[in-house]
Order: sequence, then structure tokens, then C-alpha cells
Amino acid sequence: MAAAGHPRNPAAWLKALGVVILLAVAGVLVEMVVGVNRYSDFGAQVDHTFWMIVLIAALLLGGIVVFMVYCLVVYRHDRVEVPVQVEGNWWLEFWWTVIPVVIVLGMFWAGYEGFRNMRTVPKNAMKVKVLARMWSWEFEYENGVHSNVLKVPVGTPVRLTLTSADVIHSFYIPHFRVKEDCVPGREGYMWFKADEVDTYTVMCAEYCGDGHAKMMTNVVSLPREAFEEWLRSAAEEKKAMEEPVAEELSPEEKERKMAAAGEKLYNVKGCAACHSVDGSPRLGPSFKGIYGKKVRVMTGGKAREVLVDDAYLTKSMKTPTADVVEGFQPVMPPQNLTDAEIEKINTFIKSLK
Amino acid sequence: MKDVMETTAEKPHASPYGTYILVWLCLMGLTGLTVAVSGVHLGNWNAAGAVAIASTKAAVVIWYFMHLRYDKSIFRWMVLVMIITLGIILGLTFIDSTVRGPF
Amino acid sequence: MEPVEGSHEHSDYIGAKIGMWLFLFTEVLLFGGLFLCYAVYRHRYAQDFHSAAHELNAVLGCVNTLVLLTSSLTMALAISALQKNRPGLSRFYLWATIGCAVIFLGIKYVEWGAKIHHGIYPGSEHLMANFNPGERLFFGLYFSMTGLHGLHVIIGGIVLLCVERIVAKLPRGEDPGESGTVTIIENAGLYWHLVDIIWVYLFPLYYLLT
Amino acid sequence: MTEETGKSFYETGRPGIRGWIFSTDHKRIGLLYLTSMLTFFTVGVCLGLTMRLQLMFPGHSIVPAHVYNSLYTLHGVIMIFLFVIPGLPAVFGNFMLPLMLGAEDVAFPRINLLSWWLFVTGAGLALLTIFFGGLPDTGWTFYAPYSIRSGQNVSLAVFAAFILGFSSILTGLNFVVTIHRLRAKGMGWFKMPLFAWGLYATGWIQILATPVVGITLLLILVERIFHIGLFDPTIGGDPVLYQHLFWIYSHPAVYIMILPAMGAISEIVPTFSRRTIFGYKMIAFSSMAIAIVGYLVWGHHMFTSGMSNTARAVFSLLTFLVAIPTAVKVFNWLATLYKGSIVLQTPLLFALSFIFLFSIGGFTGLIQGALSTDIHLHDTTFIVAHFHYTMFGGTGFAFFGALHYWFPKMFGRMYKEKPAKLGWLLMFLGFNFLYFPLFIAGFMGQPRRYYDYLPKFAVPNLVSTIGSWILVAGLIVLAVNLIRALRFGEKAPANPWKAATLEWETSSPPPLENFVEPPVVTQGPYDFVGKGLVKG
Repeated sequence: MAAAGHPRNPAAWLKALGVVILLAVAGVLVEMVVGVNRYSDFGAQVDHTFWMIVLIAALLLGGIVVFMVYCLVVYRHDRVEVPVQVEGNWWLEFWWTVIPVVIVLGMFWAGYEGFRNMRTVPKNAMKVKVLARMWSWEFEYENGVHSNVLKVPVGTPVRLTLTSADVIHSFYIPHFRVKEDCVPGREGYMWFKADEVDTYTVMCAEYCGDGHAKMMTNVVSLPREAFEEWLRSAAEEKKAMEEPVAEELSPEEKERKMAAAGEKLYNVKGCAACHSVDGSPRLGPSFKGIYGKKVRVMTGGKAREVLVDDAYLTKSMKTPTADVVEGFQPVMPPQNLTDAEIEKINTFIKSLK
Repeated sequence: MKDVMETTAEKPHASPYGTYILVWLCLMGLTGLTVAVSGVHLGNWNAAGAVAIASTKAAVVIWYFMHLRYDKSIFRWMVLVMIITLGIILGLTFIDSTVRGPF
Repeated sequence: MEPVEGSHEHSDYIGAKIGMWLFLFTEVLLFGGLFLCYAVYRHRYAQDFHSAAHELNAVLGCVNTLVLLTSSLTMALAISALQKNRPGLSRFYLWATIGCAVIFLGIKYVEWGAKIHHGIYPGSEHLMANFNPGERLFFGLYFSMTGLHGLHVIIGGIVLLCVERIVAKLPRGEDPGESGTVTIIENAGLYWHLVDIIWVYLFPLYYLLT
Repeated sequence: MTEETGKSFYETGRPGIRGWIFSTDHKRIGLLYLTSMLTFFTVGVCLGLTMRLQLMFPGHSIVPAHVYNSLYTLHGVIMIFLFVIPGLPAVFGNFMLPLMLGAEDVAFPRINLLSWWLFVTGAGLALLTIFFGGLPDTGWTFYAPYSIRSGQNVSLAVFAAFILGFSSILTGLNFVVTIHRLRAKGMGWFKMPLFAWGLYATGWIQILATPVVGITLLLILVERIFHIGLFDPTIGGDPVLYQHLFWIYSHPAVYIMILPAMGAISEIVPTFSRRTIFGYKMIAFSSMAIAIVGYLVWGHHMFTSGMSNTARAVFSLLTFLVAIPTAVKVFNWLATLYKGSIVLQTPLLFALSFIFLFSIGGFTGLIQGALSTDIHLHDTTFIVAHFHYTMFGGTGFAFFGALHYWFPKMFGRMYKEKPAKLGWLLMFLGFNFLYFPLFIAGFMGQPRRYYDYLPKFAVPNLVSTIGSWILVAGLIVLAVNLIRALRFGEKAPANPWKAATLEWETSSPPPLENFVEPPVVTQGPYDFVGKGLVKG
């Protein structure tokens, strides 16, 4: 430090900077205590790891900034004429290699601990199958009940088996800090336990096409009894749906029953993600009043007019990109539906005057 | 650049034809061996054996036909770096695939 | 063009050779990706890969191996001959190498033709209807890997033809080492040997593990 | 150009456009890259601005979903394949490497020209998708099976990326051979400037990693045409394998982007501190270490992809190792400032903001390297913020720093200092306003690649959009200042910054053969005292 001399007034500068950094650190500490997530059992653990790393990072970054500013102030050219040529210092190099190694190994361990919990499913977990498809979610319970909202009993671990019907999706519940991809052709898994009675958003986190941003549903955590009640009634409803429509019913009755079953399918099979029933266009045309009308469609690049009838609707579910209604993108994937299901859905669309 | 070139003896090395004929016979022999081994059923060891014999053949080709034996050591180092990289890529991906198991 | 621009190309024997080796590394890693796919799917569908390998003709594969190994020998001999300043002999061996390449491609053509004739090609209805997933992947990999390798044989053959022309046009009495021709033939040789090495792996992995 | 050294490379060589696009002179090729790259960068910035505008308020769309998907795909493809990956090596590496080594040109000048042509061809093909079959909508990652099913022209786009890969390989190959063979007399490996070390490490990654993505993208192409089935679950393939193959390249590619940038910072910091760099060997070794460890960590892009738990843990552990050589570099740069004689000019401002922003990028990288936190943050805007801090705050700021540092050498003119500093300030502020809120939105749970979002994420997104305008204002100020300098700037002396590396010993701009006399090296690259640049 040959001709460095003493800084004119760097002390005031540094004090001010120190105060700013202390405030930042204090803010982070407050956030650690107050802001930690309590919605599910991973929430707190993940957030603690997060804030721990943020705190260490903030301290290091603060140090870097303070040192940088200190050098800029103290060693600026008009104060220091002759710099000192320091080539290096092996002890310094050694320590600032070893200390970061220890720090990052600690961070790894904290992350791994939390992860191990996320991947170790409790034995008593309730099992639900998740089927992701462009662009909706379908949940299947062990008793065969299908739903497009994930209802779970509060305080009970839930194990999800994840798969996809078409491309890769990712099942993400931000509040619970959990996420896992749904890969077609394979089964993934994840688990969580909702600790409070509430509703949480589920989003798709892996890009999957035009409807990606709208591929949302909810996790609804219910008190144990309410959940049991819902599951039982849903099972009964399903059983009623599956019974063949009795011959002795009047045609109107039959039609009404078919339409009700179709509506259920419309929700569960994900039609609702892209086709509204109130006339507003989503990614696809609305179903309201479409039956029996003539629409302009694009067939192989050419526009033509078709009548919306059972045949057209059936074709649109089996090979959706054949005749695409003008003004919409050819993005709908072919639907894996039985003929009986298609008939019910057609009846439902017919009923939407 | 000319300086660098002239200060180091960098003349191409010519090998005798006889060595090449021997190497070729060796390669032919190894091909016969790999065919013979494939006739014996050893389960997973069949694949390992086939890869081992193929690697021996590849090493012989690199060492003699591709002149690695006669070239400067820098070439041997570079080939080593490449093989290690390939090993890492195959190895790490394979860790996942084997642990993950079939679907 | 300015006389200076590009004038030092090929004047550095070692530099050119390092460049060629580095290029070969990229080729190895290009195939490495495919070998990785092969390894993963062989592990996952071991049984399917065994049964699918029965569809391939091991005799033709074996003949092709011998043809390529021989071509590697003639290639090495061609380089040696030129290094000893015998361009005529070198050209003879170059033609022998190119001949082997043609035979290899001919046999490959027969093999592929037979498979495609039987409806075994990627995306075919026969393949989708009558084969297991692992078997479909086996043939998908078989066609992509031997196809890419065949492409390399074709490129290698063309390169060798060019080298043959360069050697043929060598003025009488000139030392091929000085003119840079040895550098060219050595680098072409390196490429050709690499094509051979890749086949050395392809042959047992596809034809022999039945 | 000065009288005593004769004509600069601008004044020799074939006149007209053909003298440029068919020139094998490394300096002209460097400038070809610079112009084409800045053009693509401008396009990329416009696409980014449009995206931010779309995301300004929730529930209001100015473009439909499928247009937005193409926007961000194109933004990613352009910025990554056409700007950040080739960025520093192709422009400053080409122009400066032979000068820094005291060579006449790179090892293979014609291959060098070929690689620029491949670059332009690849870029052209990617843009052709606008007219043929529609812009790709898959994201720059081209994840299967979506990329196999997409009705847009993904085939042409992946083929373009394949060609660009070969352009990158040829550049890397050229540099590695150049460094091995064409160093000036007396320049041992440890007398080489650190920028050259950065390029050397980068060259090896380009050679050994790029082919893997080449074959992977070709497989997507083949998959779309012939239905091979390797990544298509309906035939039997595994989409997760695609991700492995993709990231085997694309993670090392991150180091292709950052290593030359770190090299440039290692040039700028000692020059403006007027003292030798602290820990030369550690910085050189850490470049190689980053290159090596960079191969071991690709799996951290796949922590939620359904990879096995074991592999996730292994990759997480390895990921943390990358932090070490990076931290070592940062500490060495800081130590270089210590006891220096600092002149705070524009290149140093960019270099110091690089250290600051890249540190934030690195620290948030630690959060994502930790398994449990990454599960939450994966595929959210937190990731978007993180990689913009490293790629734009890192490489982008280093690119502009390098541009200001080497501008006098490349064009023989000086730019004005005050507007440059103003431009930097706007850019720095705008950058933080643009990307920091995305950390917050990401932590709150906003997934990326959403054309619309829930109202609860409104505030950070609005701030971010406003930040994008400030950032662009800064870019405009910088651009105007530099373009003005091309024409009206003062003539630059040979060594305006009193730097100690070889490129400053020839005239600005250099003559065609770079040096009148081939230089002989006796001192280290940052020996300011020995070269009489500062008093001892």
C-alpha cells in the first residue's frame, strides 16, 4: 500500500452501506419467521432451506458489494498514483476455495433432506391417480370415482400417481411446494398432506401447448367426514350413470338422463377446458346452441360449410384436426372415448339450446 | 508460426507394410472371436463381451492404423479426454436409466 | 483475393492433424448420442432386442465387417506408400479402399432392401401392428445408426476419390510430404478409420446379440 | 491506422461487399459476426419487449396464446443460438485471439469463413419457418413428445439449430488448434491472456458437447418424418431420454456462453485497475475446472422430470461443485481491485456490474441446485429470472463491456464516455427492474411460459414490464453513442487504455497481417510495470 494515503471520508460511505445491508438482512430474517409457509408439511421445510440459502447469499453478496465499493473509493486513480502489483496469495486461494466447498455441501444436504421427505410416501397414504391431458386434469380415486377437482381429506397423506395422455405436463401445487412431471407412457408419483381446510390452485408447470396457461384446477381439502360423504355420494352418482338407460322411460326422460351423463363427462374428460357452455369462445368454439347449426370449417386448408350433427361431433372428437371451425387453431388432440360416451356427450351438446 | 513448426521435429512417420498386415490379421481374428462368442449364451455377459472385443479392435485400429502409437503425446491426451467425456455422458445417463428401471 | 489471406492453410502438419482429430471427436460424440439411446433401450427392452436381432442377416453383417476392416488396411497402406514417395502404389491402394466402400454399400443396399420389402421400416403398419415396443425401437435405431454410418461411408468414399485425384496430379519427383499431400491423405485416412471403428461396434451390437 | 504502420485491414483486401463476405481475414469475419449478431439481438429484444407487453396485466391479451408461444420460442432460439452462444467467441474471439497470441490469423481461416456462412444459413433457415409451416411453438428446448406432435414447422427449426451447432463446433475447433499452434515466440501457456484461456476451455466444450445436441435434434427431425419412435411413447420411446440428451449439451452450453465472458472480465479488470491480475493460474485453472464439471451436472434441469431419485441426488451434489471455481474467479477479480489504481471507465462499469449480476445469478443457482427448493421453483419465473441474471446480466453485460473495451481497437475510433455511462446506468437499473420481480413472482408460484397469469402475480409483472422499457432505453443510448463514434469519434491511439496484452501493441485498427514484426513475448500478459505502463 505504497502511496495509497488515507481515504478522505470513506467511513461515512461505508456506514451508510452497512446500514442498508443490515436492514436487508433483518428483512430477510423477519421473512424467515413470518413468511414461512404452513399449508402443508413440506412448506416449512422448503422455505427454511430457501431462506437459509438466501441469507448466506445476501451476506456474501453484501460483502462483495462493500469490498467493491471500498476499492472504488479508496483506490481510485486520482488518489492512488502507483498501484501495488500483487500476483496472488496461495493461502487466500486455499481458504476461499475450501470455505465455499463447506458452505455448498451444507446447502446440498439441506436440500437433500427436504427432498427425501418429499419422495418417501407414508404407508397409510390415500391413493389417487392423476391423468393430465391437453389441457385439463382428471383424478381417479381408488373406488373408481372420477373428478376434475382434487378433493382430499385434511391431515391425511395423499399419494398421487401421475401420468399423461399426450405430452409432458407438470403437476404443481405452489402452496404445498410440490411439483412432478406427468410423462406419457410412464407413471410418476408424489405425495402431500394438506394441513388446513382450504382451496389451493393446481397449475401445469411444463409447457404443453396453447392451453398451457389455463390448465388449472384446485385441490380442495375437506374435513374427514365431509370428504367421506362426498366420495360416497360421488360413487353412487357414478353407479347411477353407468346403469343402462331403462327401456321403459319416455324419450324425453331418456334424453334428459343421457344429457346429464354427458355433462358429467364434459367436465371430467376435460372438454370444459376449451369449450364453454355459455357462448364465450375459449381455445375451441363454445357448445352453446351449436347443435343443428351450420358452421364454416377448414378442411385441409379449404373453407367449407358443414352441419353440426351427431356425425360431425363424433368425427371432431375422434379426428379433431380434420374439420376445424374457422377462427380456431387445429390444436385439439384426438379423444380416447367409447362410442357410448360420445353418444352421451352429443346428447348433452344437443341439449344446450 | 513457422518458428514453432521448424523447432519441433514433426515429420510424418511411415510404418512398414508388414506391421499393417499383422494388424489386419489380428482384426480378422478378433472378428472371428466375437462371432464365436456370440454363439455361446452367457446372458448379459454376451453384450459385455461383444463391447469388450469391439473396443479391443477399435483400440488396435486407433493405435496402429490411426498412428496414435507414432504421433506426439498430445494426440494421446486428446483421445483420452474424448473417451472420458464419452464415458461420463454414457455413465451418468445410464445411472438414471438403470435405477429408474422399466417404466 | 489478397495474397496473404488464407495463405498459411495446410502449412502446419501437426496443426492440421489436431484439427482433424478434434473433428473426429465430434463425429464420435454424434454417434455417441445414438449409442446412448441403444444402451438405454437395450437395458430396458432386453428381451425385445434379442428377438428383433434375429431378423437381421448376421452373415451379411459379418462379410461387411471383413470388407471394412480390409478397407482400413488398404487405407493404411495407401498412406504408408505415399509417405515413402510411391504415389502409384498409393493410388492403387486408394482404389482398393474405394472398391471396398462400394462393396460395403452394395451389401447394405441388399440388406435394407430386404427389410423394407418385408415391411420392416420405421413407421410401417407391419411394424406397429406385429412387433413389441422394444422391437420397434430396435429397428428404429438400426435404421438410424446404420443409415448415418452409411452416409459417412458415402462421404468417406467421395473424400477418398478427391484424395486420389490430388495424388494423381502430383508432379513427378515432388516430395508429397513438402506439398502437404501427405497431410491430406493422412487426415482422409483418419476419417476412414473412424468410419471403420464405428462399424466395429455396430456389427456385434445389432447382428450378434441374438 | 497510422502513417508509420501502413494501411489498416479496412483499406486492404477486395473492395465492396464481396471483400467482406468471402474474406478469410479473422478480423473481417469477427466484424461480420458482430453485425449479423447485433441484428439478431435487436430482433430478440423486440420479441422480448412484446412478451413483456403481453404480460403487463393479467387477463388482457394483446396476442393470442399460440402467437405468444412462438414469440418466446423465437426469443429463446435467437438469443441463445444466435447471440449468447456464438456471442463473445465468434466476435471478440475471432477478432482478438490471433492478435492476443501474436499470430497472423487463426489456424484454419477458410474453415473460419465457412463457420460464419453456416451461422448465417442456420439463422436464415430458422427465420424461413415464418413463411413455411409457421414458427415453432415448442420453446427453445424442443421437448418431446410435444415437438413431435406440434403442427408448426419444428422440423426446419431443429435442422437450423443443427447447422448452427456445426458453425459453433468449427469455431471452437479453430480456436483450440490456434491456441495450441500459433502462440507467439516466448508465449508459454501461462503467459497467455486469460481471455484466450476462456476461449480454450470453451473450444473444448464446443467440440465435445455440441455433437450430442446435433444428433438429438436430428433425431427429432427424423422422428417427425419417419416415426422412429425413440422419444415417442406411443411407439415405445422415452421422452425423459430426450431431456437427458438435450441437456448433456445444453448445460455445458451454458459454460460456452459464460467462459469467454469471464475471460473478457479478466482482461478488463486488471487493465482498469492498473495492476496485474490476482491469481492468474487459479483463474486459468478454474476455467478448465468449470468446463470439466460442467459435463457432470446436466441432470439439474430435470429434477421434476421423473428421473430416478438417486440420479437427482447425484446431480444435485455435482451441481454444487460448479459453484466453487466460479466463486474462486469472483474472489480473484475482487482481489485484483485491491491496492490498484482504479480508473472507472465504461468497460470497468460493465465488468463490475457483471460481477454483481452474475453473483446474484449464481446465488439463485444455488437455491435451484438444492433439491427440495428446486422442486418448488422449477419451471417458474424464478428460473427465468435466474438464467437472465447469468446469461444477460452475465454474458450480455460482459459482451457490452468487451464491445466498449475493444471498440477503439476494432474501429480505430473513440466513443464518448458520458453517454456510454448513462447508457450503462439505464441498462443496469432497467435490468434489475425487469428481472428481479420475476424472482418474487416465481417464488409465489407463477409458472413460466404462461401467456396469461393469475391476478395475484400482477404487481411483479407490471414492474417487470416497466423495467423492460428502461433497459431498452439504455440499449438505445449505448447504440447511438457507438454508431456516432464510428463516424465522428476521435481517432483512437494504439493503446488508449494502457493495457498490457499483445493486441494493444499493434495499431488501431490493425493492419491485415496484424503485426508488422512477429512479436516476441518476454513478460506476462498483465505486467504493467515491465511494459512501462505504470511506475514500478
